[in-house]
Amino acid sequence: MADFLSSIGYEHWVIHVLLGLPILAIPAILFSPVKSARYIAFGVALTELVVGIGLWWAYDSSRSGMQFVTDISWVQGFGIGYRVGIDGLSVLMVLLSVIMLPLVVWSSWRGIDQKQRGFYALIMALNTGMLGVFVATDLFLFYMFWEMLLIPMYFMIGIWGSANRLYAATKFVIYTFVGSFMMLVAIIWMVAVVAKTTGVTSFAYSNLLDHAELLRPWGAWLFTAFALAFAVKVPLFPFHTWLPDAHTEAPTAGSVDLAVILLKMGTYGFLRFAIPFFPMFALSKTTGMVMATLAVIGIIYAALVAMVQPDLKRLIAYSSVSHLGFVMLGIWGSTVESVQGAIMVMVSHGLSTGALFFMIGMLYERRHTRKITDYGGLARITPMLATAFVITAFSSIGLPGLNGFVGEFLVLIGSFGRYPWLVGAASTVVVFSAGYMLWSTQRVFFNRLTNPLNEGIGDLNLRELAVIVPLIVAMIWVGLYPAPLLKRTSGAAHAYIEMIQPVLPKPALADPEVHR
Amino acid sequence: MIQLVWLAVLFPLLGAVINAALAFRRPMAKTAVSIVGVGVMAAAFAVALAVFRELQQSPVASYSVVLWHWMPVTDRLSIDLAFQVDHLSSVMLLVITGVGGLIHLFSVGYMRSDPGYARYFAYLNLFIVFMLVLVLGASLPVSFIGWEGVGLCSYLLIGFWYEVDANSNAGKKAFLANRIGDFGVLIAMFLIWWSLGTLDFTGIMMQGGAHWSRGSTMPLLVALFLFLGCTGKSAQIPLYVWLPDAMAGPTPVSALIHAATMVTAGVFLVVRTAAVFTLAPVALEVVAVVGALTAFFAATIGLRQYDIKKVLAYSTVSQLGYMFLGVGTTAFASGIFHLITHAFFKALLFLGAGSVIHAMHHALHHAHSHADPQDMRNMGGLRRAMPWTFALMGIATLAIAGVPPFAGFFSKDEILGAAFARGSEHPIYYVCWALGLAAALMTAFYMSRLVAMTFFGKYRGGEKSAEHLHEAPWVMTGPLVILAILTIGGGLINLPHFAGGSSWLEHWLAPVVQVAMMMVTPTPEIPSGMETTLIALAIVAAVTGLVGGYVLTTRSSIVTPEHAPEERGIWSLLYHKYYVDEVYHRLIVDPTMWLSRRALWQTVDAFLIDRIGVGGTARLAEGLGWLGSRLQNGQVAFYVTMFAVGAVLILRTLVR
Amino acid sequence: MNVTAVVFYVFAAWAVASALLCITRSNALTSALWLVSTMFALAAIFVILNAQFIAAIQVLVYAGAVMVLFLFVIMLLNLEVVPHDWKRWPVWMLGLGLAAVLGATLLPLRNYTSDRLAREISNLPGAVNSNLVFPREDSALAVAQGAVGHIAQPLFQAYLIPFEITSVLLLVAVIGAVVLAKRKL
Amino acid sequence: MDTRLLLGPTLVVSAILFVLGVAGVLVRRNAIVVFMCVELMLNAVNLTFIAFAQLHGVSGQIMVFFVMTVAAAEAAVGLAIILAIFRHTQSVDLAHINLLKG
Repeated sequence: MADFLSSIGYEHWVIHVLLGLPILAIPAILFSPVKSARYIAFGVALTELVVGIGLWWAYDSSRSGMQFVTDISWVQGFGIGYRVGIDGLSVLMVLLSVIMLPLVVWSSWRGIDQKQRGFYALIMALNTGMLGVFVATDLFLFYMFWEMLLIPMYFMIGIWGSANRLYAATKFVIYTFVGSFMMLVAIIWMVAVVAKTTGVTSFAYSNLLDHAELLRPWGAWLFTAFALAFAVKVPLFPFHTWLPDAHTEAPTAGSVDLAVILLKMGTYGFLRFAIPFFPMFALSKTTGMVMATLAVIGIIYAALVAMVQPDLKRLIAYSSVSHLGFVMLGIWGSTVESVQGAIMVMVSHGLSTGALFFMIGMLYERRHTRKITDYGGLARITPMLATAFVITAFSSIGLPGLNGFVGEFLVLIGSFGRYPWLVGAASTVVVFSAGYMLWSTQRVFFNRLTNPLNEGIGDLNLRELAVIVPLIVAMIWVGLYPAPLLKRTSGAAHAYIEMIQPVLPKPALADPEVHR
Repeated sequence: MIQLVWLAVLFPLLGAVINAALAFRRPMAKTAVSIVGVGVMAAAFAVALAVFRELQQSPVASYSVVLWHWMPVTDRLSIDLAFQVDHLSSVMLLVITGVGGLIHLFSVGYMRSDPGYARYFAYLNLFIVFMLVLVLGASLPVSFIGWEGVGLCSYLLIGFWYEVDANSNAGKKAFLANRIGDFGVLIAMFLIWWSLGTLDFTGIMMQGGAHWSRGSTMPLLVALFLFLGCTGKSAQIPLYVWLPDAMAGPTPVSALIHAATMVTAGVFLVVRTAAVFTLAPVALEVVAVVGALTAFFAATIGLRQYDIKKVLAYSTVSQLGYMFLGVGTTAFASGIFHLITHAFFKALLFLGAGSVIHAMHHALHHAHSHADPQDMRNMGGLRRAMPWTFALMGIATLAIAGVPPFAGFFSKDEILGAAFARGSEHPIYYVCWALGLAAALMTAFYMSRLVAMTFFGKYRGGEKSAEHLHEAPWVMTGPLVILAILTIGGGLINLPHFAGGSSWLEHWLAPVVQVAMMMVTPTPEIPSGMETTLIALAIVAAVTGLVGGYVLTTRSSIVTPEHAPEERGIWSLLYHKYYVDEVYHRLIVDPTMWLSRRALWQTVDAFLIDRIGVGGTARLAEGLGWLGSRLQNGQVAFYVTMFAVGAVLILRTLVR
Repeated sequence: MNVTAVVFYVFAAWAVASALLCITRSNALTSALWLVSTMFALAAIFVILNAQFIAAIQVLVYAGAVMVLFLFVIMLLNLEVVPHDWKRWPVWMLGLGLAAVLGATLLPLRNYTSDRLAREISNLPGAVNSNLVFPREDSALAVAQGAVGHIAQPLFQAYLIPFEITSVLLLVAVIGAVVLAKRKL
Repeated sequence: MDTRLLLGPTLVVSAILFVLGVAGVLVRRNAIVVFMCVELMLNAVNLTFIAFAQLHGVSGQIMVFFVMTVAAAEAAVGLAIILAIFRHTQSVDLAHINLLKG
């Protein structure tokens, strides 16, 4: 398959198509009649999928460096260039967002009835922004895409959201922006320092990485600037309060994009920018302990709080905070297993939480409420939805054999060496996550149907099944056969660990020596 | 054939998928569902038999069948989805597919009138898949798939009639208790991998001996965490509370999951990782003590229960205690032996109870009475209406009480003997032996009480329902008969030498626990004189229990639950199962709920971070704005003064 | 102490005294008149500092025209005399305090002499001949042009543009005053 | 006597006059008196100009010339404003004129 693709010239132009197509689609959608907006959006989404899915085979997992690289200078004066590339860390996230796009467009087929053109145009902009963040290897381009995402997300939550959507939208934007404006300062500072000493002013990732040594004296505050921006996005424990509001108020498409891709930009940022640039400070004993402890607090705290949420979407939002806590723990576990585990949790969280939000969206389209108490006993009248929800619920709490377990297991076993007590504490979440998930599933599906309004709910129609079934198949496939995914990320993970190895303080437990 | 062992897993999986599809498409196609359901089990049993036969002839003790590379992460952590076929797993394979198959057959009759028939069989087949994966797993993570998978299926099956809140709550409670146990297994896995570098059972066996010195902390930690997992799954002292509530599920489910297969997973895991336990003698003692305590404690509660399934549930918890006692005294073979015999007679008892409940439900339904078909106080004198069920349950009662010719006697006696023998090394084992003996006495007592209340005396369920009582159909009593035969013949598997047997099972399982036994002193021989007295003592306990139970129950007046007197004193304590559930609820569940609602959500999240953090900065900005506006107050004089202050300041700085 | 210095000090004392009285009188009219007297004293000082034309202008324009305008307006509004027209004591105290501070900063100027000033300008460490830095006017030329010519010549050559701008300024001021003061156009 | 020696004392006098002007502006409530104090400050400045005109040549005096024109214009417009306000509020007291505020 790989050679077939290279035979038809499947190289770096793919990224330009993936980024450019949605942008071109925006005017097309805006100026088309309302009825056809959806179809154009879906058409573009499908082409994105077809073009993007080729990456799965075309990406050569044996090489660990950047692939599909393009480097066109854009603003000579400041060394800003349109530099894009994909490597082990970002290939899975690009594929996930490419797969999610058609599902997102299809899931809001019925849900969105007013101002459709605006909605689909925003989805296109959102998609470019998402892809841009993962493929950009130029820090300026990265920051541009990073901020570009806020606008469509703000309008999506602000216009198509539910009750107090404006509060949630503004909170989302301000929270993220306050976090990330320091990052811009840090980026410029870095480029200036490097330019001063080496004479080369360039925002290229490779250039800054090679000269990371020069940034050591300012390592502390530069890392904190990056870390703050990414921590808000992850969301790490104290900065997470925007997520439940944003999720509750966002329309289905917004929630899914937010959960599946936007949250991963924070963790991706840590792996790609924050730690490699300032390894001395980032991986010092104290910073490591602080970040790992915050991650574990986030895991347990969010799981506990999720147990008492009356609103279904808020519950899933808090569960996302808990899952992302795993990713952070994995990153700071700093072993190849924990980093690969972190990437696996990013992917599998995308699948399971994405599916959960789709289903909640479908319920919302039928009953226009997210309160758990309004539902009850749906299993009898919507068996397919109930089965899908139960499977996704169990994948989300990490049942072995489904996708959740692979990532969480690798994160925990990988980080156990460095933080045995924290991993011990984090593993207790296994009980709490089962608690909140089963408790909510039972209250929505598995009890007596008392509310007459629920009688009329129809089961999943064909369109909705087409959105959910591929995700469930993916969950079972990733759960039982994650080898291809692991193969693709292993190159980048090994390179990442070799890069930070010299700086790593000694872990708590000695490394296990190899024997089968 | 051994290389095709995965067929045994594939057939039930196919069965589950087909039945699930039928459940969605044509839930009423009952015959198709039962053919698929039971047929798949028969096929799996055939594969198990073939594998067992081939393993008997083959010189090699254990095979590893690798299906695919599950998690090839790095060279030091590369987990394959591999099955390990050795003497232990082949025996378990036979038990699971055999007893499971019989229970599937029984369910065809029992669940016939249930609308969720196809869904039920889909869950049941899925359960068998996960149980087989658990037993066949070659490494801890693969077994862990089965371990949590059976937890999932027990959740689904207990909460099968989800319309009733109590059932789904029981399901959730079962899953959460298991999850607490799974937490233990997870931590054990991490400890093993970080200290030994491997997660395969054979690897653990080999590296364990090499890396860990006997009695050091690491094997003790690993063993204790593993045992935490076992208590969760096999319902031992701290985490047994879910099993009695799990009776909310259909009776065949109770028979399959909560008697024969799932609950024995804990014992299986201990035997599978025997090397770890033998390296930590303290852990062995903990296992033995917890086992003995659970046996005694559960038996006491069983004395005063009126729901037939609750009695059997506490009896299961008690018998599991026996198995852990056996394993705790490094008599692994006798532990497994008791597991097998218990699977037979407990499945028989549960299915018998199922027939009784089925008949009672049928009768009460016709009489439109709302009496509880499971409450023994509504039964009585059923031996005339259901002679076959009475006879078969009688055999099972004799077996469980430990009356000689039946299987129960041999397995229970071996465990008590091992405990007594081990006593000479460490006095704690004498205590365990005493608890075990007392539990044996009580087991005999409550079983004969159960039989007396159900089958003897006069029928208390009201005249109208009396004539509708009739024997269960053949499809239900058939499996009972087979199980009865197994109960009678079960003892032959491991007939001890004093009874002329060759204790075949002990030799059969020797290679599995060979490495473990090397690290521990062999159980000291008890003089033959003492041995006979022990056996006599056990028989006496069994007989007195049986007779006492029968006499006391038939003599005391049994009244239907509506006007039954309030339980008083010690009996109420037993009836309310020492209020353990209420204590757990108040000590653990309520505080966590309070913590997560009041402390975490409302205070930390909503108040501290949102109100103070986010809201606070907003108010700060607003305040600064207000301060600024105060400067424009319209007073010209104020402006001039400010102007002058500015000018003077500038001047001073310049001039100086 | 020669005669000019004595005369200078007399006029200086007169100017300061009348200025002090000007700001302390509660009646606007009296303070206006005291201001006029200050201006006359200043005109005298201008003459001493041989700026005769400016002294004339001062008397003619400043004292004559502007102060008359003030008196005219005061009369027009016939304000009644407000007893102790001063603000409440905190602001009053603040004002005086500020004035005191300002005075303190300006006082060290008194030991300013021309050669110290010259040194500062040419910031040479050693003593500098102040004449060198400030060229002495050849008084002959000044006498030849006469007091007015002496000013007129640079006024209409070097400072022509500012001169024209001030004329525009005056025009604007006139129009403004008319527009503001007139009841309705 | 060479009047340039008088530079020091003239500066002192102008400083005193200037300070009195500032004090007057800050302390008095009557708009017109404040205006007069401003005029006084301007005169003090003129004095300084004249004092330095002796050293730097006649441009000092020309500056005084311009200061006077500006003072005249300012006085005219200022008084016109006071007149307009007076017509409106019947009082010249600065405290009462506070419409223009944030």
